[in-house]
Amino acid sequence: MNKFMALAGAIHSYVCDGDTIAMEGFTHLIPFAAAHEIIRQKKRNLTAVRLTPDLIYDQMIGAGCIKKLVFSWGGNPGVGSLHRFRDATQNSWPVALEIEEHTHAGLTNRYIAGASGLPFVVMRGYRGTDLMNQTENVALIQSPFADEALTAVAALNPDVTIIHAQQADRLGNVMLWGITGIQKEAVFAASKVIVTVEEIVESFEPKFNSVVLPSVLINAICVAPGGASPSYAMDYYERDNSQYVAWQEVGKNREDFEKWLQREVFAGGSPS
Amino acid sequence: MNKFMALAGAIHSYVCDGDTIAMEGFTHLIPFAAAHEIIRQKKRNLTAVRLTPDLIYDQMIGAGCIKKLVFSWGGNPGVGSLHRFRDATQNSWPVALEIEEHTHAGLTNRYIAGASGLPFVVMRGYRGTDLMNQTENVALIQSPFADEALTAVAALNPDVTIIHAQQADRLGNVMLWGITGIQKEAVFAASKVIVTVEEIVESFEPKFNSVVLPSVLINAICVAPGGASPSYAMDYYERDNSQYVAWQEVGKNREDFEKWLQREVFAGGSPS
Amino acid sequence: MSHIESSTLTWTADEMMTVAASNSLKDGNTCFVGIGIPSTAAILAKSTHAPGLILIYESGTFNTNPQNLPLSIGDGELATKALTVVSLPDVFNYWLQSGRIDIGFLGAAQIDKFGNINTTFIGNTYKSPTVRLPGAGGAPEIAGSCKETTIIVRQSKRTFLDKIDFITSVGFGTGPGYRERNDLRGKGPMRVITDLGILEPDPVTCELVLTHLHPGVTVEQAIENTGWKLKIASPIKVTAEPTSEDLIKVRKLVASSANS
Amino acid sequence: MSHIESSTLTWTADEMMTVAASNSLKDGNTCFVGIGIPSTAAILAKSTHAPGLILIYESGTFNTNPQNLPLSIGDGELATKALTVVSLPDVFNYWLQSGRIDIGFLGAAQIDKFGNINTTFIGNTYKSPTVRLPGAGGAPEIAGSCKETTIIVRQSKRTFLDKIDFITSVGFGTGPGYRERNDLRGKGPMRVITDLGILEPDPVTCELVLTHLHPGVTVEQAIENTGWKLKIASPIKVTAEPTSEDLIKVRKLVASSANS
Repeated sequence: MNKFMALAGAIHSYVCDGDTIAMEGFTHLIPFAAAHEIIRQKKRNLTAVRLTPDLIYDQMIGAGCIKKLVFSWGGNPGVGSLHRFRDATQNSWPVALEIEEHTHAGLTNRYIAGASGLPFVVMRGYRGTDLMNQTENVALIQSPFADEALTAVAALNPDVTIIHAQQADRLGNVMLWGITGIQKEAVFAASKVIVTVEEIVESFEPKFNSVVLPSVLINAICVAPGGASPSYAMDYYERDNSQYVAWQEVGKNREDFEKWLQREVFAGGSPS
Repeated sequence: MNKFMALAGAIHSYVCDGDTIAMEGFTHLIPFAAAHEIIRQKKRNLTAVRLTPDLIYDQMIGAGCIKKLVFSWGGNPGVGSLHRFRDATQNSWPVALEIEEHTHAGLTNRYIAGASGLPFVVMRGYRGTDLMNQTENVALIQSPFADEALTAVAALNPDVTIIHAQQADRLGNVMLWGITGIQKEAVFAASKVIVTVEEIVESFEPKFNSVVLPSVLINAICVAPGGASPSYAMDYYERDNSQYVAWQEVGKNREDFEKWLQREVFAGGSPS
Repeated sequence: MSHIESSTLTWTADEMMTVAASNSLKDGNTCFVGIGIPSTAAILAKSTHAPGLILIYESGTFNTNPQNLPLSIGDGELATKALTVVSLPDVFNYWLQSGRIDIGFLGAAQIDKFGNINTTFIGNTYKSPTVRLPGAGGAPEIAGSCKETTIIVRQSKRTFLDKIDFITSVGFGTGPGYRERNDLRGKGPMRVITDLGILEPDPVTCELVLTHLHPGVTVEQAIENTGWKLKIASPIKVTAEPTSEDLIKVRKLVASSANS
Repeated sequence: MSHIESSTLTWTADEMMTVAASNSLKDGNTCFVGIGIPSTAAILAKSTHAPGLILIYESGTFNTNPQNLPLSIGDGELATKALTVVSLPDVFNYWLQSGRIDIGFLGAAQIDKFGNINTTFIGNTYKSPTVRLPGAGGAPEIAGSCKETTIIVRQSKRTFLDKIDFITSVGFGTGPGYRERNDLRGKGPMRVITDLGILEPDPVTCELVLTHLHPGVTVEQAIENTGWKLKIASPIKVTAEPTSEDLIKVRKLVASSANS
């Protein structure tokens, strides 16, 4: 079966209203192009998982796609606040936003459990904080070997994981490199996987810190050059910090955001 | 502090009688040169951990260095038996050998727990087999989230981990590539780390499937060209399968083994 | 590998087992491969009816395509011919434990009628064995987590026992429900390929039943070489003969092994 | 970053905090760095008294050596200037949880006298906050697992509270024994660097005590800007003034940030 398809077709085929989706990429390779297609297709009631909601989920929250956010740090990195996220949590605009809050280490381990086919894994964390009382997915567990307790975190298994990578080969294998964050685990944890890529290559070249994802893990591959902008794709383009700074103003009030949404997303503009 | 030293000095400084040591390298990059130095220095009462004892531990067992073996598969890969291992378990020659047997997945997860600073991790495995009754380091654990049980395996934290890598840079960072097995976890799990390398390079080049180990993890780096023979070092030399086949005869009886030991190890011969 | 010649066959028992194992592999399967007959069978299948077969070895070599028969699971060619090489944590946790491997091959020193396997020791007690065997390796989790397994073992009263000395890897344990009770999520051994024929588990009792005889082998031979009261399927099928293409390729592969 | 000018200082409060943070870093330390003042301080230390300082960012960039001040923890330069980049499982499980990081930096929206930190929300209830803050990120495990932490926060009655609205990251909890009871293996916050001075925990009670005043700052100013009855060390020390070398480097770095 041919996994190469247009992004619109991939989102249409594999993302359903009400799905739990994970769109990962830790400051690098954030799949903005896919997010904008989800907004254009008006997907609704999504449970959206991401360590750092970043601009990508702030935009999807403002567009009304997300019912529940599972996250660990909801700021505009190095700049300030995510105003659409705040408006939704504080004022339920455009819709009420349910949140489930974790730590980076906690979500990381929840993805590891999902990737490993386990219902949970153990870690050290959450204990002594007020975070522990705000989620059903973290619990103490006693060691069977000694009189001590660890923290168990429940597996995350998204219906769909979407990532952006630098390259795919013609057989549908994918390679990403540089900061690869939690993408490998998010892919292994998912039922369905969509990957947008900068380009298709004849063969992969060795890179430092590279991850090769075999095609058997992937349902759809969509060529989307610039698909990670305004985040970046190492060796392709740099992070557009000015857009992150500008987002403070764009996202601050509803009218400016709506204008941005019409102009940059619905008018089919390039990812902004 | 200068981490570059001669192999003899590194073994003398960091390996003590009675230590728990892990010498990893899964069919590739097996640290034979270091093992032969341990034999020459007549280290005793070691608890030796390795997924596949292979020829390296068969030689150390026959030489009387090992009191207890923690392992998961004790054969001569693709060839047959490890006769020194069998002679020690069946006839206590040259000394009684205590064994603790696991599965590859079980030992892998025990190293992961050690590397993660956890007393144990959870997995699926051992249940329904007779292996579970033969070790204190595997136990059932109930999920705090649902009525189900998983298998908990206790952490492995060697006093010393010894691996062989292709390259070190002048700052004492190490890079290995190809089949890297469980080396990264074995290094993170250990109190002290010795690395033998094929060569020292000015800077690392990108390689597929590479692991870079920062110098902060490493106590001693010893240049030992050919130090993984008769296993292999990808891009340096091939596996000498003929020596694995020949080992069937060399290891079969005590006299031939003793002759081999004198000739190839104590006479200071190259790793055989 | 030693070759047992049989006057009634124009191929060896190893060759028959290899071809039968190869025929059990489907194109597109992800296959956890061991050394010896499983490697030969998987490489044969990939070069004939299953070009899309994905081979993964314990060493982490993923989707590898060796042209020679490897002596060890870590032979250099397995790494150089692989799409990627992954760490052991990835092999055992992300690929195997997660249920992503379709089929795995297992061998046995002893096997019982429920397909339970002993590769640990022969004798009365674990602490002082008559013969110490290599042990578990990856087999217990392959037996547990692969969607299904194929066991390849020569049939004899020394190997096919009513009670084995140690359960290293679980087939169906004591029968129906045992796998579920012990969190073994794969289907278990769907076939046991021997030098005499093929045994398959009864869907109700889970007991291994002789369903195929290799050409020229009799039911009596199978019964004589089984340590329990062997059940025979009726009608019993005869295994397809190896094609000459298969035999040529198998012999070329075996000749290519450093161990041949 | 906004700059508060003070007529009595020839440097800004941010600059004073940056230099004080830099001076708390030792050569050879492994340092978990965040964005803003921690990055400036760590880069400054590496370029002055601690050339062997190892910087690791949450993004997995290990032993990186940026020449410009990053806007985000994932800026390209952090990856290109790193010895290696590791996955998040490696960052949080193998490096941080295992206790291999010597020192971590933390910020705070609210802090109490035991160095507990709130970065989650301001208001009465978690479900309907007055102000929703970014949340936990890596802070709770940094606070728990780094061998020690340094908190950098401006001092005011809005921030230094007797009771904070939510405990996102633990300092000393309710006092002695709390960290041990909750499996927090690091020593906790060994210093809180503010725009007015430095607070350090009392070794017996764990309560934060004002031990240093920055040049030109009075005890009264510190007390006025603290929401609990602030304990003062006697004798109280005065923080060393930033050197002109420090100030030149800090200003160059801040000017290099896309966010300046």
